[in-house]
Amino acid sequence: MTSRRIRIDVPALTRVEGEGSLRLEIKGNKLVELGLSIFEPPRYFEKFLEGREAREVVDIVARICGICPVAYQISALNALESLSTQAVSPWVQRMRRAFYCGEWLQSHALHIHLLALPDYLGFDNAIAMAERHPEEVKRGLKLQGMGNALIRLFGGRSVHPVGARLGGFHHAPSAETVADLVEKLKGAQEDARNLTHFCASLPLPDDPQSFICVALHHPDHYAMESGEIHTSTGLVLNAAQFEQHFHEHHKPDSTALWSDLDGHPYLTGPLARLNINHAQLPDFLQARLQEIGFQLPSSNMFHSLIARALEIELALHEAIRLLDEYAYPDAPYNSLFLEPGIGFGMSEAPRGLLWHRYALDDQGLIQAARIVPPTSQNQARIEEDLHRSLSRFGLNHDEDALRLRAEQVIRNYDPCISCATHFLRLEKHET
Amino acid sequence: MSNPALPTEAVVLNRIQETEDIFTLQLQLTDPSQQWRLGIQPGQFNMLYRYGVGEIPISFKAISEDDQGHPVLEHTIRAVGRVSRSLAELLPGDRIGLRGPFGQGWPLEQAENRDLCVITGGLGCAPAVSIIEHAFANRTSYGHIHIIQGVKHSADLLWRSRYEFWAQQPNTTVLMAADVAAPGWPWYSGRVTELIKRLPLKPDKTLVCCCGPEPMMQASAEQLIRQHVPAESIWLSMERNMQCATGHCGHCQFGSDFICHDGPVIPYPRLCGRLGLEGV
Amino acid sequence: MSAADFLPRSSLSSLIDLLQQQGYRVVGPQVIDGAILYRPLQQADQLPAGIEQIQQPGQYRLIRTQGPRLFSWANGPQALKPLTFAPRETLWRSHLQADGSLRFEEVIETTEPTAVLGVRGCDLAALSLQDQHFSGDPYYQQRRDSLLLIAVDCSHPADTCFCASTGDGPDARAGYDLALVELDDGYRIRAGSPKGQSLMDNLPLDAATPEQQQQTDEQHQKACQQQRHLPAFEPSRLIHQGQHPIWDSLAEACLSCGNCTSVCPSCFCFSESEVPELDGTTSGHQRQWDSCFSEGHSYIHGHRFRPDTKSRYRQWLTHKFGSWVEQYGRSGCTGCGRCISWCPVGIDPLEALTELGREDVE
Amino acid sequence: MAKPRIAVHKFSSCDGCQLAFLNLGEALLQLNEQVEILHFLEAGMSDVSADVDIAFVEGSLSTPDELERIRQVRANSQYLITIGACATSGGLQALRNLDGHHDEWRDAIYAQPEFIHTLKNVVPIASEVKVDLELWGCPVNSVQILAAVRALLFGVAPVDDRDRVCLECKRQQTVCVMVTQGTPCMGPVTRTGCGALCPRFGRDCYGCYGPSETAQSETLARRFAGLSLVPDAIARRFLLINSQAPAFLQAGGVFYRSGAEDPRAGDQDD
Ligand SMILES: Cc1cc2nc3c(=O)[nH]c(=O)nc-3n(C[C@H](O)[C@H](O)[C@H](O)COP(=O)(O)OP(=O)(O)OC[C@H]3O[C@@H](n4cnc5c(N)ncnc54)[C@H](O)[C@@H]3O)c2cc1C
Ligand code: SF4
Ligand code: SF4
Ligand code: SF4
Repeated sequence: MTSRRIRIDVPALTRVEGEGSLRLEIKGNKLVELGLSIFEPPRYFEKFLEGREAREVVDIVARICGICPVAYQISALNALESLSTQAVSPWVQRMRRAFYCGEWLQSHALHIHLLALPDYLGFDNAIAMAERHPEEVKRGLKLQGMGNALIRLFGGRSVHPVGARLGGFHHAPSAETVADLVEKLKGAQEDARNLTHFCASLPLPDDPQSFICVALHHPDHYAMESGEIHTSTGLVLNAAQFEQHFHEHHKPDSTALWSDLDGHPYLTGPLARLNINHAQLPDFLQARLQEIGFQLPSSNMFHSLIARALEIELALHEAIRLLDEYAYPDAPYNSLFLEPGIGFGMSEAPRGLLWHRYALDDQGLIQAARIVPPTSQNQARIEEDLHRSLSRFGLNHDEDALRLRAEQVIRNYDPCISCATHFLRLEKHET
Repeated sequence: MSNPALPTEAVVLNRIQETEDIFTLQLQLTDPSQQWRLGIQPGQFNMLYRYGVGEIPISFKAISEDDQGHPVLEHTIRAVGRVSRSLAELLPGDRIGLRGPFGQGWPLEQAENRDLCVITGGLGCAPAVSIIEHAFANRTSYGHIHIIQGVKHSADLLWRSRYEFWAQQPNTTVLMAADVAAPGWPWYSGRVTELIKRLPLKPDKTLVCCCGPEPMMQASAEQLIRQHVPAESIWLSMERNMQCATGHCGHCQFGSDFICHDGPVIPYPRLCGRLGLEGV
Repeated sequence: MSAADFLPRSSLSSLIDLLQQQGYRVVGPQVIDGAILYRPLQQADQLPAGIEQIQQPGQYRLIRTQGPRLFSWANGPQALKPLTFAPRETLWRSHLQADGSLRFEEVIETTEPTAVLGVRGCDLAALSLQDQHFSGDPYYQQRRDSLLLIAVDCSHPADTCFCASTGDGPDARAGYDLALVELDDGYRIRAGSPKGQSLMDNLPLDAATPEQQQQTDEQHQKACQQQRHLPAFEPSRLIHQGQHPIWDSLAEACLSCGNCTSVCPSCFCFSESEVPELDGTTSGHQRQWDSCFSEGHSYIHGHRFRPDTKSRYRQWLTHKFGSWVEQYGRSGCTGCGRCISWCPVGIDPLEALTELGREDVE
Repeated sequence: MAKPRIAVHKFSSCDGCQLAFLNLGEALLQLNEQVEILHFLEAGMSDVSADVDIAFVEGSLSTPDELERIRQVRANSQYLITIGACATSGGLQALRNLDGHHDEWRDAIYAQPEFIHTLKNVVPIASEVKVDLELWGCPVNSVQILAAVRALLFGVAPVDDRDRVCLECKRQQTVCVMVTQGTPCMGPVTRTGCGALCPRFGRDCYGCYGPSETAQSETLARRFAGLSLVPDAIARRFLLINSQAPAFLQAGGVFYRSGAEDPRAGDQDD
């Protein structure tokens, strides 16, 4: 009997992209070993934040990830602003949510079109796909462009935006600029609806499994830029309690830190959010769920694709709602005084929960920082998922099929952009 | 009113490789109604535009005629940077943009019936070549022709064959100087000013055209004046960054002169107080 | 003679309405981002009511007062320059045709008739300097021709102003269509062109009272008392004073940032660049504001005539106050003081000129 | 004419610069008509060792493996363009070079530091291989990338615009934040390219495009002191995203951790 040893390389599987590999050892028809190893060059953000002023943090943490800088900025602001007795204005709260909608839009649209769809439609990449499916690809690029425009409205540019600051924004857009953008966003709503239908019509694998979902929940609306942690196991935690239940550990062979919830892998991200907060979807999306026959909560990880499409619709809707009633503010920020102490903050990055903690000294300098990004939280879950999904899929498949399925499984977590595309290289060893 | 910023199309008729990095373009305007642009004098220049790359000032070298008697413009260019290198890639039939002519050329009327002394320095001094070519083309209008070319290093001398050709013409003196000369350099080693000293100049009957690095032009002018050449008879061709060539962009200012329309050829008395001032 | 020349403040909107009726886009001073900027104006209440200002070397602050006046400030970071000399524009496009030929397309965007309200004397003087410089430039000319200029004599010069000593202010002297003097309760108006006269004829004007006439004179006298004055120096010598130690201390202090040239209403330098489009068959030729403080300004292949801050500062000062006289018959400075206020490190060129002038005396 | 072949490579970075391609929208499809993209993981093209005409390189070098890989990239490409602060000056992560605390930091974060193979110092691409063009910015934007591609399509070197942010700030008709608010702005020493984004948003430039030509960093540092910045705060301005660019490193280094005993020592200037 031959036992095959398959090595799968996964370049880039971390919060900031990187390199990794997936090691599969198959003996006969059994998966004897599966290891996901990450070699992300460590960049030590938490360390060089030490000694920096609180006001610098937003500009620094944005650079942890080029794909979700807004999430890093807002989680950091939530953490630091918790050290002030004053609150940010309602205008700031609303506009931050609108800003955040931009990131969900661009990140989800990019993921679906440039990364995920080529798999399902049988292409190597979106550019090749564009020749056969020009309308779908252009629709995706347009939605992504809407997200970028929304981030630019508040931040000047969509990657490492410069507009966010402690207490609000540096600058408020003029009412005319906002009105122009709102018109465009409205024009994209139909595209977003078509996208949801399109995603729902794809032949996604049906592979139910059980997993713990973790997401922020906000009493007033579908949680995005703020909220408390709710888990499908019934826990309710505020940001300060995070570390009591979530633990990170360093896996040998890897430069990434892996998290668990009281010892268990868990899921964070769009599907987890939808599973926990679907009751808060606005009516038109409840109706959409009916139209496409989508049952929530869902235990099919492949539904993440549909979850992203639904969240695109939600983000568009929210942004339009918030900006339709836009009024130019008296001041785009208020100067907050931060007390020394430890501040905790979090938000729902496109890929899931993003938690920050800062210790601030009496000079207003950062003494210590800790950041737990969504990708490291999902890693244990990805490994668990791969384990069972590949076994379910059938280990007797040939390497290409195994690789494609493994890629699809990993891609559901949208761990990072470059890893999410054609990244698994198989090396086959017969022993 | 025509827009002086707008180029006219020209076609490359021929391209002559003069040295490794110097080439001559023979150009013709494609729109015959634009032929007025060809009333161009030696010392004036055109802005040559390469599609998608940019525009640069290039002195006019010579005008000739094709078989049908249509005028043909010649420009000799040294490939040094972005635009000039990309012009170097042109082939016959290629189209470029051309604006001009701009500026004040050499004072040809004043030169008539006088000796001509052309002093050039540095690498490939095209603006002065035009006047030499012009003088040979109208040989009877001028007296003796003195040509002095100075280079930093003897290896820098380009167009040697051309100088040798001129040297063989009657009533013509060609002198060469290299600051640093390699073995086998047949000419003078030292400064251009030393060569000027050797020239049997007829101060009142000579017009001097000078083109080269400013310190060299300044030293030459001072030497000529010591040899009793009147300052008004010494003309220098100046060079500054040029963007528009119409006296608006401000880059070519040399003190109060806009080199693009007050120059590039300027009489020495106008310049002498400013030449050599650092940063002007 | 006491002709009807007084427009009560409450009727200022009739001037704006009149302009709009006549098809003008009205541009006027407004408070934006902490400064006075000329922006499209729909109605009189957008004007900077009660705004005064403090200007010091490297500092510009607006102060809100309860006063009724709309023009009780000296000036903002820009004069009329951006309205006539665009900070960036495409001059022409070239199109590569299928047969390899090139087609050049002139790009001159037509400007709608524009009435500018609140123009200062120093800026009108600078505009006429730019008119001289840009003569023959169709891009400039086209925008220039579209302008109708409504000046307001300056009643509140800043500490950085010295237009009285250059002879260009504080009142508007020439080049306007209409000029206003702002008083506590309204405006005295005079026409400077037939167009201005016909506007004036259509305004609900009263005769000015003796008190209003007196206020006009007193206000003018006061505005002429300025903190700063153009010192005595010899323009033609400046360029020869390259060895003066002042240049070293200026080079120490100067950022070479070019803000002084960018805010100066008479500075005219620009650079050109080629912007090919991605389709491979079209390329735009642009120009944009440049400055003698930039590296590219004095670059020729393999050499920079002004490689350092010292020589660049010298170029700016000796050109503006020296060579300009030879070029255009007067100095390039109209005393607006912008280069003093908007220098991020607060260099005052008048101090340098004073030093250089001292050398003349010795 | 064969389409130029391009590759986009990633080293230690946040991926933000590559988004300058992926955020092009439909221009991305247009670009694809002009060039052939052989390697670009994020866009789904994977051919790491392809021979290309133009290689775009994002990220700095922070591991021994990366040193190896960049040499390979260089060997396989005609024209190598670094995109962004990381590739061009080391980027934000090069802040770790300042203190030389790398080993301590590693041990503090990782339970099994022996598995972490990183270089003591983070270095820009040019420190290891020849770079033909540097595109500065954190991140670079699509305009810069397209300008470079277009120039190369015309067979000429892209224009390297080293002007400072102030010039563009004024072209954009932006009100100076230093003069009107006393905000310490890095614009006067920072290279343009962003369109004076920060001042347009009413805030100080923080230098993400790196030093401009003739950056008068020391003069600006003195000005910052005049605006009541303590020495360490001045150092923090210069030592941020492009801390390893010499003009910033030098000015920032003078003040770095110098105010520890007397934090207000820099105030006396004004
Ligand atoms: C009046 C005049 C006449 C000239 N005649 C000739 C000639 O006949 N033959 C010849 O080979 N050269 C001539 N030159 C020099 C020629 O213009 C430069 O070599 C050319 O501009 C270099 O451009 P580039 O893009 O190749 O070089 P780069 O070094 O890439 O220059 C970049 C840009 O800077 C500007 N620039 C650089 N050098 C000069 C310069 N010397 N003068 C003006 N602008 C410059 C141009 O806008 C140029 O595109 C002349 C210059 C002037 C001012
Ligand atoms: S030099 Fe200064 S004061 Fe004079 S006009 Fe220019 S900006 Fe105004
Ligand atoms: S805001 Fe900054 S970039 Fe703009 S002019 Fe002022 S100092 Fe320069
Ligand atoms: S203004 Fe400065 S910090 Fe802001 S985007 Fe531009 S270069 Fe970066």
